[in-house]
Amino acid sequence: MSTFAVKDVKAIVSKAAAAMVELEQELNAADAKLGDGDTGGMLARVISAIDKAAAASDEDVGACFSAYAKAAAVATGSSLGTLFATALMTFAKGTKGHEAVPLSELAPLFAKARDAMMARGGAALGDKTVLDAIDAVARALEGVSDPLVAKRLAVEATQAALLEFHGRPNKIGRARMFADQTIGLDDPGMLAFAKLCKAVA
Amino acid sequence: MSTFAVKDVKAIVSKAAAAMVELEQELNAADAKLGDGDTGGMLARVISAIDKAAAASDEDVGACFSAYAKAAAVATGSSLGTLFATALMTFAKGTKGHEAVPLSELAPLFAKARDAMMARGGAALGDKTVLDAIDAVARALEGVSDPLVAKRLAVEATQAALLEFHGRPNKIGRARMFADQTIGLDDPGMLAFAKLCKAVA
Amino acid sequence: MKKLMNAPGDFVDEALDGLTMANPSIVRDGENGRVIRRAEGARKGKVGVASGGGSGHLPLFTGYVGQGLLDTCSIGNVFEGPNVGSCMDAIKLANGGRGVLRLYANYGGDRMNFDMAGEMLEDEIRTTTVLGTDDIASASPEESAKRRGVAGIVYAYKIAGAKAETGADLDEVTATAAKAVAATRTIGVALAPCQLPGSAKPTFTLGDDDIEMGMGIHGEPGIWRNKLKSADEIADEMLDRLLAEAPKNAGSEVSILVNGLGATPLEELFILYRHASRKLTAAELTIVQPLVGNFVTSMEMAGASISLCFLDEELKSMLAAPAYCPFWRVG
Amino acid sequence: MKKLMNAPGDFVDEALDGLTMANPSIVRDGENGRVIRRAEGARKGKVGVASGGGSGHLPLFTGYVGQGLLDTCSIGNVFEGPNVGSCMDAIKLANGGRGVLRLYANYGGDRMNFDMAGEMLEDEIRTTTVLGTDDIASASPEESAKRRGVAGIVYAYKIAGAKAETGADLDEVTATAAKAVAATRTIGVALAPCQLPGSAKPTFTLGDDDIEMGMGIHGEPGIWRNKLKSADEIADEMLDRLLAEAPKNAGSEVSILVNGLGATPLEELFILYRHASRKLTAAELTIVQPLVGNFVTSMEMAGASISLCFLDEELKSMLAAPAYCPFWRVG
Ligand SMILES: Nc1ncnc2c1ncn2[C@@H]1O[C@H](COP(=O)(O)OP(=O)(O)O)[C@@H](O)[C@H]1O
Ligand SMILES: Nc1ncnc2c1ncn2[C@@H]1O[C@H](COP(=O)(O)OP(=O)(O)O)[C@@H](O)[C@H]1O
Ligand SMILES: [Mg+2]
Ligand SMILES: [Mg+2]
Ligand SMILES: [Mg+2]
Ligand SMILES: [Mg+2]
Repeated sequence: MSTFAVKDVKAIVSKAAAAMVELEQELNAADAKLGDGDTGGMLARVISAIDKAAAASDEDVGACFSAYAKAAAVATGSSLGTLFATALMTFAKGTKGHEAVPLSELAPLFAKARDAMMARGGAALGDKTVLDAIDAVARALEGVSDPLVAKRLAVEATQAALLEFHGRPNKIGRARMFADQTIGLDDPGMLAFAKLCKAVA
Repeated sequence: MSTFAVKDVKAIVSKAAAAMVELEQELNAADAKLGDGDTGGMLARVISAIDKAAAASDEDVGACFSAYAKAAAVATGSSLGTLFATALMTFAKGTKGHEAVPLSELAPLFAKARDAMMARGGAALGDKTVLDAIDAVARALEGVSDPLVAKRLAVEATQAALLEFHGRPNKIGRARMFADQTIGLDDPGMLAFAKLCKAVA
Repeated sequence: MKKLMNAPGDFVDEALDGLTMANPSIVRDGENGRVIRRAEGARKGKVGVASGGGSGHLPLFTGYVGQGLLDTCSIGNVFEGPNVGSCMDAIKLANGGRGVLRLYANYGGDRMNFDMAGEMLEDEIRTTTVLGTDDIASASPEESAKRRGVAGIVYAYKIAGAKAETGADLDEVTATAAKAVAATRTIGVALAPCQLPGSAKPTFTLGDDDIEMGMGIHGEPGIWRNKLKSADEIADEMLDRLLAEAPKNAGSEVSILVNGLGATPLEELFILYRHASRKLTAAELTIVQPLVGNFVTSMEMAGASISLCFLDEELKSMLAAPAYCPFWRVG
Repeated sequence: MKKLMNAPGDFVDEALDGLTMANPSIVRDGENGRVIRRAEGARKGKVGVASGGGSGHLPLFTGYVGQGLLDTCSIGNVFEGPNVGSCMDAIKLANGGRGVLRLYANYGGDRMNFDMAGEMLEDEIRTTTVLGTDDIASASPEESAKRRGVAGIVYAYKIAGAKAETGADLDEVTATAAKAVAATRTIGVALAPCQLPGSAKPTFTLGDDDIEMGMGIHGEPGIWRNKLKSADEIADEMLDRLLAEAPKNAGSEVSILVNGLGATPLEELFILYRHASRKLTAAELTIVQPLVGNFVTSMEMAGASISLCFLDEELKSMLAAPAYCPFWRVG
């Protein structure tokens, strides 16, 4: 059975941090169409802070996620950043004390993160936020335990979510106010998640 | 012997006011190269105020100039505008009580205006200001009493002054600070006077 | 857009350093230095008023810490809410033993972080929440609780701060703050965008002659985008929209805040005020304590907002009570 | 550039209307309404302090009329001196029977009109003149009398105004005002131009990444034009230039004014202040009453200026004396 350990998590974070250099202005631009244009800058800063955070232990995946959650929470108070920290905290709780986490746990971890983010942010599925992309990944990974398959499915799921919501309006946060003008635009949070999935896959 | 009366002064002011519509932005642009870019806007406002000022009398050229001087002084406190008002006041004093002023008086009137402006503003001839153009006209009109000749000579004199000072630096006011960078630029006050001479000729 | 700054990542901390170095009445505090509090600390026996918000809006948010105003303010990065740790610090540092009102503008990140902070401290400190929701362009009257908070929050700060100084208890301060928010309406108009430190582009683009009515202070979309009109026409539309949403129980006294978003000259704000005040008088409203200036900005964004705060006797006296902060002084 | 205005020709008068409508402590007066004076009028037995200048610089010039500051201020059109009639009115309305100090910034039009006004009134009112000449970029130290007046004039206003309130006579007030000017140095840096109401173009053009060191508040040329540098480097250069010109007799106490030209966010001014204040401390100077904000603007021009006022005991106490005007309050 395939598992992941602290070193895998770290490798993925480093890849994501590297990817943000390219993605930063693109995501800012996507956010600028709906509001304040800071998604990219914020995520670049947050992921770089996570990347630099020393994991409490090299053995406990949960402790690693917990250190990441704290680093993220210190680095920002933005909506998306705070939800990201919330998700990392959920991952930390779900992997606490484990040196190797079965890949099959990813689906329930994403599902729990999604639920925690919904509770914190008050958005529902279908509102066209990062949640819908996370939900898609949670569902796509159900029962999957092969790392390559998991990566491929996560990329496909997020791309499909982008496509599915492209023609629908944003229903929460700043973007809500643009109403039907958001039809045809990607949600910046969802786009960020999809781009990062692709980058780390 | 040729003379001029209130109606001639009025006609010239109306022509000048009409000309300012075209000249305004051009003079602003010339001034913007040396400072605050307001020569055109200011002159347009001042000449239009003069044009609208009712002359105290239709018979007394001096009274007409006096009304114009007051209108100019109310309309602005800028360097050039204040000097213009000073010149009009000098014309008013020099023509007070006269229904018809001999054209041959123009040269001494311009000379007196030039001197009053120098006293008020503290600039010297050669500083590359409106004074140098006025001085050129005062000298060109010496002994002239034919209206057409006077107009032609005034235009020629101001154009010659522009040309003469084109290659020299501004030595007073805002423009002074540009020092040698003003070489190759027209002084906005001089340019304004030259353009207005042409417009009313 | 050119910025007088060093590394973009240092923008906020350096600005906070300068702010507190120049103004000894306030100091930086909190684990990450992202709380501004009164130099003398929380006053025992007074209800605390804690706020917080993103950077880039000075004098808002941190600038309103002072006597008769806020006790503390947590501050996030530019246009980002304050993080949860700073919110916790702001609450703790505002606590004088009688509880703390969390009074801040209605934005997602700010709400999440103040909520978490309150939850984490709920065994230690009693807190209440009042959200600034004055921007009428950001949601319909039916959904007024979803409206974002903009310049009108200054009224809530002033009134809640004054109420707390009277020795009122937490519920009373909370009720008065809520009343101030309920009595306040704002609408903005944007002429030109700002640019985030480190960002390659402005937060939005607007045609050379275009303005956007109702735009938010982070460039959130407004009601219409079209050619610039005269100041009087703009003031007319803004006031018409505000007056159409006057609270049901509104009396005849109103305070007005004509606020500059950053790059709009004071001269232009006074031109707006001139017409707006005449219009209010024509509508048989009496203007009390008018405010004109840059109270809530978005860095170098150009434009203005107009806020009306409909006053009853209590709000009026709280608005007039003495107050002092680096950017505003009353009485 | 978009302006919130009506007809360009009404810009100044409408702004003055709004200014006085929002601030009952000052009123419009004078034949053409181009004088702002204290609402209560000239105080008998006090030396009057009259100033004047062009519009477009709020809070300067008219905004500094008030207790412990100016008695009156004549105001011209945008970037034009006040006309002679307004200057006469300003002098007359400032007169409390002990003479009037004409205290204004050194620009051609202003000088001509205040000179004429003084000449016309010389049989009625004794007047003296002190010119603001603080801008070190505008002429060499040898020609310091030719320097233009910029943000540092605020120090002269404050100090002369306070001196007049002490009951000092005209010569004393004049001497103290002259001492304040002699003790003050300013340098500005421009990032982006402004545009005159009704003009089709900005007052100057500056490349996308360029700044101009030493530029004047009407776009007068500076010392160099080149790529934007970091805030700390800019503050370093500005202070180096100012300190190199410190008065010979300068003591160790200095007030600093970090002034925004209009469109520069307060955050950036505080970033400048942070570094500037450290540098002054490192130079073993003690900062007294620092000022950071928009005190002297050029409408929507972007940039900042730094002024230093080297204090002796008299200047220090006059700077600290109570003062009140719509935009500034001390004590
Ligand atoms: N309440 C919410 N629930 C879920 N996702 C949200 C919520 N608010 C914002 N988001 C996500 O965050 C993204 C915006 O992130 P960002 O620009 O960093 O935050 P901010 O709106 O504070 O500037 C949105 O595109 C959306 O996907
Ligand atoms: N002291 C002076 N003596 C003579 N002419 C002057 C003086 N100062 C300015 N001028 C003239 O005025 C012109 C500038 O006019 P204007 O732009 O209207 O005034 P300001 O400099 O007040 O903006 C200059 O080009 C110059 O010809
Ligand atoms: Mg955003
Ligand atoms: Mg000019
Ligand atoms: Mg944001
Ligand atoms: Mg001018």
